[in-house]
Amino acid sequence: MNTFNSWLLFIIILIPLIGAASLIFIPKEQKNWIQWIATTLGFITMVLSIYAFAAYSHDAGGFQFANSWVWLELPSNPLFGQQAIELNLGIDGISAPMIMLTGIVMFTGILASRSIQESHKEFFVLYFLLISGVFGVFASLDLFFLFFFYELSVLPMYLLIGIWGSSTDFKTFIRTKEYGAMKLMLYLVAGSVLIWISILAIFTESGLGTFSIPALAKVGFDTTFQLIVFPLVTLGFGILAGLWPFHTWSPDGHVAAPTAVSMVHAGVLMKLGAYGIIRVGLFLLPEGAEQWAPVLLGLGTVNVIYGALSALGQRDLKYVIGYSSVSHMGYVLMGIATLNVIGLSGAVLQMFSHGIMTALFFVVVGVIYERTHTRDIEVLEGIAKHMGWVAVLFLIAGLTSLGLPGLSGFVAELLVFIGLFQTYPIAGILGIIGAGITAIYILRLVAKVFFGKLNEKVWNSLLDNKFSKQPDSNYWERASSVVLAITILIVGLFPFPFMEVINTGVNEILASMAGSL
Amino acid sequence: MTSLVFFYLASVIILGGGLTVILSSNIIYAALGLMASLIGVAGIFILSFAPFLALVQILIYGGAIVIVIIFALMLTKLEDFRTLSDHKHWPIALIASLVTLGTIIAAAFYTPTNLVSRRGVDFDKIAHELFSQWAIPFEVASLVLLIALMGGVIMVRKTNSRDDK
Amino acid sequence: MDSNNTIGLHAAWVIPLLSAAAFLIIVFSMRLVGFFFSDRNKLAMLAPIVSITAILAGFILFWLVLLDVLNFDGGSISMAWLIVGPAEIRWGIFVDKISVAMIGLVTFISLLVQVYSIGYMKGDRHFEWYFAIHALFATAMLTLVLADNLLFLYFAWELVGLGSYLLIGFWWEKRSAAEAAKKAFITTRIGDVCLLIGIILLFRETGTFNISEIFHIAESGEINNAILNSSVLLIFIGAMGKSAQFPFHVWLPDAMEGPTPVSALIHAATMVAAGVYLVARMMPIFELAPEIMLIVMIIGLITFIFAGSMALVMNDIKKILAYSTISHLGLMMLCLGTGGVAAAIFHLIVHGIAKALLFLGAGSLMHSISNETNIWKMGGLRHRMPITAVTFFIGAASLAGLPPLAGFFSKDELLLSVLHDGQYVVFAITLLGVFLSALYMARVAIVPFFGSVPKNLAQSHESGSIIWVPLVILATLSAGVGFLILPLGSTYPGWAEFINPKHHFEIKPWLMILSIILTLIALILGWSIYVKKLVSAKQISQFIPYLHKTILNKYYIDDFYQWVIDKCILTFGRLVALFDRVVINDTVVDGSAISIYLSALKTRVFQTGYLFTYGAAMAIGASGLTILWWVLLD
Amino acid sequence: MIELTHFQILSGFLFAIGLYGVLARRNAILVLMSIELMLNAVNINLIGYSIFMNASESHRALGHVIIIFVITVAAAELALAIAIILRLYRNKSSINTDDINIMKW
Repeated sequence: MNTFNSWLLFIIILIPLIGAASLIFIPKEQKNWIQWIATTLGFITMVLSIYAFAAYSHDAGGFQFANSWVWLELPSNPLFGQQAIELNLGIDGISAPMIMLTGIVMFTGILASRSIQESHKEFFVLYFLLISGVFGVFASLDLFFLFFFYELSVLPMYLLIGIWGSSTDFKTFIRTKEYGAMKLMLYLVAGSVLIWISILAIFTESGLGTFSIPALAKVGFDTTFQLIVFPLVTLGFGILAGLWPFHTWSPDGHVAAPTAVSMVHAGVLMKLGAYGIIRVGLFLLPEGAEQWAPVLLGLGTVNVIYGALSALGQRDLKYVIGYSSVSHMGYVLMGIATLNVIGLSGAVLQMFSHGIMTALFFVVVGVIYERTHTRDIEVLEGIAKHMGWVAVLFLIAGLTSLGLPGLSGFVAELLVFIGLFQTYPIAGILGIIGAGITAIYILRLVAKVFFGKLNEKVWNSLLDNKFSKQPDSNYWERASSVVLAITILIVGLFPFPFMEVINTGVNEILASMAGSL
Repeated sequence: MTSLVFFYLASVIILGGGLTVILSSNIIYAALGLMASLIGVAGIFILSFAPFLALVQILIYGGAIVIVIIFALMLTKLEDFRTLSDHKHWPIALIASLVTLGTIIAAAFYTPTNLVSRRGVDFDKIAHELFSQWAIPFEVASLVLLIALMGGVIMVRKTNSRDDK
Repeated sequence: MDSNNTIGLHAAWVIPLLSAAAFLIIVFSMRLVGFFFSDRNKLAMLAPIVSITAILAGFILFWLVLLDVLNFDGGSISMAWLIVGPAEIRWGIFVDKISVAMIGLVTFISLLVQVYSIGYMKGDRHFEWYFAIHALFATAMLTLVLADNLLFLYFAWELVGLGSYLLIGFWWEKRSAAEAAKKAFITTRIGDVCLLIGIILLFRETGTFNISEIFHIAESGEINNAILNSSVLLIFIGAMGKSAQFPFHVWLPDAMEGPTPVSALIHAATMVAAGVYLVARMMPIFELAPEIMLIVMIIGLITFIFAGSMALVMNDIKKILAYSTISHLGLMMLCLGTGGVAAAIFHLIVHGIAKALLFLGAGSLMHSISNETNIWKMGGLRHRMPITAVTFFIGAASLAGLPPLAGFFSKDELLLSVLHDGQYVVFAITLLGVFLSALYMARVAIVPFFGSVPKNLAQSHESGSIIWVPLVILATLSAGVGFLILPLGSTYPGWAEFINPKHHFEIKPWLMILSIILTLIALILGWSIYVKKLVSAKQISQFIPYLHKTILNKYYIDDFYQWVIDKCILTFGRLVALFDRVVINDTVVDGSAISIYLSALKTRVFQTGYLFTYGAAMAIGASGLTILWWVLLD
Repeated sequence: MIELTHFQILSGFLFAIGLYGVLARRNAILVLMSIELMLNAVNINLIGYSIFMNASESHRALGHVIIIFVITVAAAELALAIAIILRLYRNKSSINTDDINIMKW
């Protein structure tokens, strides 16, 4: 079992890659084969990722399932001595839930993409590449590979959105899928430039000649250096986390992306950013974090309120959810900026919770869009009559989003708020008000789109003929959304086991911060 | 002293040929000027105790290259060339070439003074160097020639309209 | 869990769990039934049976808890739910006399409403779902009254909100129902936001969510006065939202869009009671903030008069009852503002029973006259529906304060509490409110049941037994429960002392007589206006037409809110969205991309494509670089 | 007495003449010829250094070797260039370099 454990993360990263490689060799026409292979591999990966979380011992703490492979021997030089770039894997209490999140969202995403019409094979190949990259980022303990996997996860997004996405005409403006893909790509690459600069800066400044995060964490960088590099790191990763005012790629990307990609994008990819801020920013540059926290907090607060208000003013379902993601990622940033145990734990749990919740949102909206070919709130009305499952699941996601107790969002936001009140009460109050605005836009949307009298004529004109027999979600989509809904409920009602693990990770980060301050 | 006389003679041939190339409006004269200039360079090689290079120069440049150019002239329409005047921005070209000339002459006077009087390189030595230390580049050069040959053939062969866009 | 717990305490935490289990069973069986049986209707009765069994068991356990509390004074048990660093959040229950009284009220009313609903909701498309939400609602409310810490209370508080949302919006295919549900959730949500801020502020100061620990710390004076005041105020705003106090009252009349039994439940036992209960429960820290107590009192008073006036002019029977509820809730708040916990809780119970009775009665009425709600289109129904009529009269008379019905005692107690506080102006205005409430009760009870029967209602008849049996039970209780105020035997020293041992049962004969006289005047006035038609109601309304119109339009508060939401908040949201798209996205983001594109258009002319340009540039560049190199080298 | 400077100045002039030809002539074949002149200028420079430098014989032999390579590459380049010109002539019926600006913008 020990050998298995030490190879576990490697296997988790490898399986999607194998999936991508093996799908290449399957003829295009064998749609069933492709889907079944994708589903099976996805399921195995999900099980392994859940196992990684469950088997993470919160008593022992630290980096577990750790293993490393030398990738490149650096030439010996007088400055650094003999060193090597290693593929250094391991997870702690913060990355463990993220691994599980990725597993769940990825699998449900595969279930939800059964309805993809064209180029199945290529879609799943790229999707698996993306997933492998995401797992890699969460599991890497090495800045070099963190960046490597980060890029691996970012690049397929362009093709996934550009090819399988959808363009929409919003009367006053048009958003094509190419536009969305290009914007997303440019933003993320801009972010990764900043990240790469700061990674190299850290590498050179440390003088260790290693990219290993645990080794770098012990260095204790110069204060001025930290003050300069921390904003670079935060901005670079923050772009990915939807940091205001660098958030516009996210709603546009969502609108253009196909369902599964939206799910992974909002559910997991945005978390990469927040995770990077914690892992690189807080862990390696604690003093910089300490100094810059108020700024991050301010931006996070803007994110929350601004995102919520923007969501209020949208007409397109996906835009509403896109801006709600911006708003919710604001809570994560705020939680990170508190730099105390409660707030930071809340932020990590919010990452998990939001990932699941927003994935659920996108599954459901994807179903609506596929059936009716519209996402316009003004056009849709009373569709709960024919789409019972969709309505109920959307309501669950919506209630999670507005922080209803018993669902995961409440626990996470509550912890963020408590953490905020310990340090910045005003921001805490604004955060709670943001949750209030969230209630307004979610409930308005639910009341408008799902409730009310259904105009059968309009409905029949909207409904795609393919689905006239069963307008409600099919079994695959149901399975996908029910898995997500159940996860939300479990975390909401019994957060204790999750918090135990998250707490270990957060405590270690804060301890290392306290140690270096 | 005689060598200097010969050097000046060669120089006059070279530069005169060169000027013919760039000034003559008749392209055949230009080709002949080029040939004269190249043969003058061969003379310079002889003055530098490099008879092998001089031979190569006359064979390849004076023979093959100029002949190829004249073939090219004959394959294209000769009438065009006579009417083809110089570029209208030729003063800029003049300035650019004068600036370059100035730079090179200035560089000539900056040359380190650690020089000895003129002496040749042993022919055996060249052969030895070429086939020991420079064997691989030498082979690569043959490959380059081969590829250039094939490329030239592919490029000028008659093509059907499909890839002729 | 602590070990020295009595059996009653363990019984207490089972009560909400029973309903929760019922909820889960119904929800899951709904799909299973549909899956295994093609004919779902045959098994439709499964849902009410499950949920009623659960609530009935809860009601039986209530007696166990009550006995326990009478003998042992209650206690608390808890378990850890979440431990994060220094913060430990526990789930726990706390049983004392107030919570026991509330459990009794909630389980009892829920039980009757659910039984009644079997008859009322028969044949509805989502019959099972209805009972599932009822079970959820009961769970939430029972948890709320039992919670021993503020966070757990907030947890249940929000679930109560969810329950009301689902129940009000039960007929979601009606646009108005969907809107009403949304309105209820959002309005109470505004209060909830404040409540949460208050709770977290208190946590920040005390480091605990536990209510009794907070009391200890607060009483020892360790909390900064300003923070204590603001958090108490915020908690009160939360209570205002749920208890529909002015200016958050707008959702309650709209909540009528739900099925009538739901209104009965929301008005009597669950939703609106939560706010009053919260203030009563948090009374020890309210008392530490006298300014806030004053605010509580003033808000209560405003609500009392203000809603009473609206109840007087509404024509919809359910709306009249709704405003009457708001008015009575205002009275309870007013009483709480004077520190009269016992009186307020007692009135909560009395009012709950009576209001449940009135709503169920109104439901019975509407059920038989094809859902007509305008009281002026009814009349003379006392002969057609005798049981409904009699029970309705009892309920109305109780709320009007006619002795010896329960409302008389509770109102007396409230007035006494206000009088004790020594605010004579407030007392005088309260008396006015009492008069108003008797008057509108007379109106709503008299108009539908007296006079001549309209033609279209000639076929109306008494409802079935499953509907009238709950009415009779409630009517009996409504008549009899008032005697609880009196000391009964040795174990029960009267209500006031039962709730708070420092208080003693007392009676002021002049106050009783005064209130009886007021009530009688109001009833006679009502009788003469609406039955004898001695004074035309129209003439009175013409007396000050603007006032009448204003009141009829609910003082334009609903319109104002609608305007604020539609015009201000939504417009602001749209503006932000527009700002995001036009300024941030189009100008800054796309603008920077476009400016690069445009500058490329300008600079691309350097790429002429002519050999000459490139060659000359190269030559000059190479020379230039060489010269530069020399210059730098020297 | 011949000195290195003579070689350099000769080479410079030839190079400048070649450069002027490349830039100023519009006939592609003349441009090609001018390029040959420039290459020869380089060769003159190389041979000059080879015979005047104070270095070991094997080092000085490098100059000769490079000249051989230059001549080789010049031949290859010429072959390709002539092919390109012929191709152009066939496609565009012109060997005027000003007509060839498809790389523009």
